[in-house]
Amino acid sequence: MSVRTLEIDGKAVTGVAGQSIFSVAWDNGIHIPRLCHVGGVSDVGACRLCMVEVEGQRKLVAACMTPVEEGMVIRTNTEQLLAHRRLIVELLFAERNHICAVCVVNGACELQDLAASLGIDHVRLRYRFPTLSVDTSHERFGLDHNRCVLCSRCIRVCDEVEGAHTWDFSGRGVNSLLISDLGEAWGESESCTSCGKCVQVCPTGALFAKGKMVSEMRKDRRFLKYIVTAREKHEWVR
Amino acid sequence: MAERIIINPVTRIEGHAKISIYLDDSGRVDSAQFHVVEFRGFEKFCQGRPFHEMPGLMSRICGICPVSHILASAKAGDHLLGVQVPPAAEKQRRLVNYAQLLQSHALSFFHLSAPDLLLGFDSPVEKRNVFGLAEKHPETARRGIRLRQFGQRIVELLGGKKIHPAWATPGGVLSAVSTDTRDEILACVPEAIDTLQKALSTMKSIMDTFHDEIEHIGNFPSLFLGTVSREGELEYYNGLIRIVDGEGNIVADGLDPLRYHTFLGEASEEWSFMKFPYYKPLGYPGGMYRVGPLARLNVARWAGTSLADRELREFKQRIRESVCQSFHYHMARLIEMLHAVERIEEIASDAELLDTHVCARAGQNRNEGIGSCEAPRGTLFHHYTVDDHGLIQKANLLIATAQNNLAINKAVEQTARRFVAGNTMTEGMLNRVEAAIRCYDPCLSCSTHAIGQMPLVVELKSSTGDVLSRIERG
Amino acid sequence: MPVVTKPDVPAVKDNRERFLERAMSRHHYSGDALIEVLHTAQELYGFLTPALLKTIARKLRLPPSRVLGVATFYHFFSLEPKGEHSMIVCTGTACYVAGAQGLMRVLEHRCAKAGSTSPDGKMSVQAARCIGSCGLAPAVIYDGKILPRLTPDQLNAELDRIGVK
Amino acid sequence: MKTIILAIGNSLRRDDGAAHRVLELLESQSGVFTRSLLQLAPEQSEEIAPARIVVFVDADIEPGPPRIERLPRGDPPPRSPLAHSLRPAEVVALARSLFHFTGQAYVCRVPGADFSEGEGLSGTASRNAIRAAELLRDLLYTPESR
Repeated sequence: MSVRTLEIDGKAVTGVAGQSIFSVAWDNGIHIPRLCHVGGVSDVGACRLCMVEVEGQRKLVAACMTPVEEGMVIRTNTEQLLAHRRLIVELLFAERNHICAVCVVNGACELQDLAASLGIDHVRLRYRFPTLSVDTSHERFGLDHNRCVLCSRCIRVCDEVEGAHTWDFSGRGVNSLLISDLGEAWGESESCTSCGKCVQVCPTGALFAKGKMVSEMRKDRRFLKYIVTAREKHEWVR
Repeated sequence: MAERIIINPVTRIEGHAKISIYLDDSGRVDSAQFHVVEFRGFEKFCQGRPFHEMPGLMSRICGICPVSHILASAKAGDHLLGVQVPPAAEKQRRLVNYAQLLQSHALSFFHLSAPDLLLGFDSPVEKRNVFGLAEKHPETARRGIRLRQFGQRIVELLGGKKIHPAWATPGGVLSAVSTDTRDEILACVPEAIDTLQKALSTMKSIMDTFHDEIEHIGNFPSLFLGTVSREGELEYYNGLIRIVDGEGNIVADGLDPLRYHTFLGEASEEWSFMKFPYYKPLGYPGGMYRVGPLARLNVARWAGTSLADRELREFKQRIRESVCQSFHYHMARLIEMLHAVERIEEIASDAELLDTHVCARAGQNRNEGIGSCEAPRGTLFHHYTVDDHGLIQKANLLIATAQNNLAINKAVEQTARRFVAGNTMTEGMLNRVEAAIRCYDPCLSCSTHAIGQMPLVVELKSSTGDVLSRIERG
Repeated sequence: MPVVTKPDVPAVKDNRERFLERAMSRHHYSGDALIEVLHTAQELYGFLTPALLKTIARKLRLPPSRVLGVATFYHFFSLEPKGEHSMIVCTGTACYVAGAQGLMRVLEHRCAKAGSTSPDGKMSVQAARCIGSCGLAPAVIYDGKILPRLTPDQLNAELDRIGVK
Repeated sequence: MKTIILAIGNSLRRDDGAAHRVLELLESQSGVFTRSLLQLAPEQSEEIAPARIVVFVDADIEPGPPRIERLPRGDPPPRSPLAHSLRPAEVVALARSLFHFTGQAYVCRVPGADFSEGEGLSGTASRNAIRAAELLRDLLYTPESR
């Protein structure tokens, strides 16, 4: 494994070839915001929150999708990046109906935390207020499209870890919608194994355990790493 | 109809309300209306939501009595699941319900009504308020605050939050009670009982000075509706509905709250956004009924706790049979608070309260769920219809203030008749119209609380709409 | 194993299943050939039914949700029966400036909204982003044929001629 | 002696919750205690009693710049309450007569524009919240209070 030496936010750090900027930064205590990345499954660069500046490059790059290179000089926290991130989060809030006060994960939501850490107290854009449904046909879980940010974590964990590939997106752009199998209700999905991994990795309250009330649900953010480490290294570490 | 007096008091606080008093050509009161603009969005925007979210959602209806909405909502949820909640959960729910009754009544009695009662209706308005009270009766004012804090503390200890606690859920509650919590509650009981006994004896000693108010503020026959236990005792959480008439005769008994729509109708009037519930067999508006503290004491035979029973017996002897005077809502609140503290002690002393099995788990087993309980202001019903996947299709809420709506109108009209003389409006008249409303401690669902609330505006208008005189106060 | 529901009942033997099977086999039933197979299916049946998608998913050994995802991602694929005729309005910049919105309004009024088919099944309406014939703006493609420099009146006349009520 | 800041308002009525935003904008400082409330109730009189300075931060429906006003001593303007919340002057009067409060009381008004149902502040209220926080800093975080 060849080592790469680079600089992130003025700090000299090292990573191994093929490792993403995002991962090297986190290893070194520099936490780049993200919604679509989740440790244990592949990255897709969907949320664009981890965009960083690389010296000598005109374009911003997604830290989760860009491997580190020798001598890179990276900035993760400039005014420009913060402004971009704020806009992205505001767009997410404006796109669907995120009402924290009545949400099952209120107080433990990655989107909410992100907004708070970026100092977002209002949304400058007009809300779209789409009419979206709630699917509670599954015996144990529910899906509230109003709270979905289309990060695709559920799709990837279902495909790569559980192997069921129950989830996918239908449509495109603003009409994208999470679907199970051929678009039937989740409870009627033949492929779903009811393992609940998608529910645990969902950053918001879009996927939730049924029977939970407002602010009651807390997701286990470490379980995926546990399963993946166990599977890959045969080490069962919490 | 020649002239019209408009009292426009609460516009931004707890909804919007306005009072119109219509004078006839000779300047006498013809009729009065208490208009309410109630925020009814809740019944609409919970559509399509999973019913498990309802207690948390419904607690947002009100910052004064969130617990009642949570309980009625959680009970409607229990009904949808078809489960019996574990004993410890039921005890917790009862405990918090009593605590809320205590804090709500304490505010109403000690801070809103006590100035009228202890300082006199005709004492100057500058002094007839909570500060005048603090000056003349500092100990009563302090005790009132502490009593309210006791209730608030229990809600906070069990519910996690004072204002919008979310701890009851369909099937039970979220967490068990610790011994520390129990001990803290029990330690506060003696002072609370002492406070209430002192307030009761003060109230009894000054009762006779309010002869005029008792006779003329909201004194009219009506039905009274409330929950009682199978033994006919005061009951706030789980019982049967009893209805008595103005003379104390039982009109209907053993009614199942789950079948409320078979005996309660809901009328509407174009001049108010609030519903006008009525007792169906007597029609509208003849089926006017009252709910709340006085109604509960009227329908119950006994309190079921020793101190409150003694007071209740004396109260019933004092006014015999059934009590129609709205003024007695104040006394009823004190007796209810005493009863609540006794029950709180009883429940907190029960080892079963600490049991850790607090939630029954089940899937949805019905498509229609109804929950009811006694809120501080009266009987509350939540009625949900859900689809096969538990999503709310229809929600109907029947709240206490709405059920008192007809009676509040009647009380305002009667009070105005007695205290409005000619085309002039006196402070005394205004005070008493407000006092008539205050008996019911109406809660018109929550609104904003910002600086800049509309002042109390009273307008006297001629038949041509000209404002003849106008009173305004903050 | 004929699980495919037939959109219409042909008088002669239906060979479409066989054609679709042949297309998949030509690609060795590889999942990578999904788009090509969907194309074939769309051409054979006119639109993609859930049963058709399910068969394709099983034969290509793909998760059904991905097949539906792909089928709904591309505007080319339709999950509803197509009309007898189709009109594709170009809404690219040149056509937009030249009055494509007016043409779209006519079609919306008389036939259907973009992306759907008129209730009588006569006409499917679609919008396209630039068809590369900016010199002919505003343009509509009627059953694969370009109608250049169209005015709303001309479009109305064309619809009358086709027999749209 | 300490300083207490009470933020009042209903954050589900948009700008009515502006005061809570002001609290978030204030850095924590030793000797300064903050609390968020839906409305004022009598028990707040006991809470504020030990403070040297108490500030009530509340949204204001009157437009204009945010401002801080000293509450005059003496009785609050009279009213005959039907609603269930107290005004700052009333809480202070209670605290003085019941719990020996001798400190100074201020009201910080944060004008808002949108008091409809829903969450999040309007641009006006957001800007006013920032300005109000600055005013509070000037008032409370003066060298002698550090």
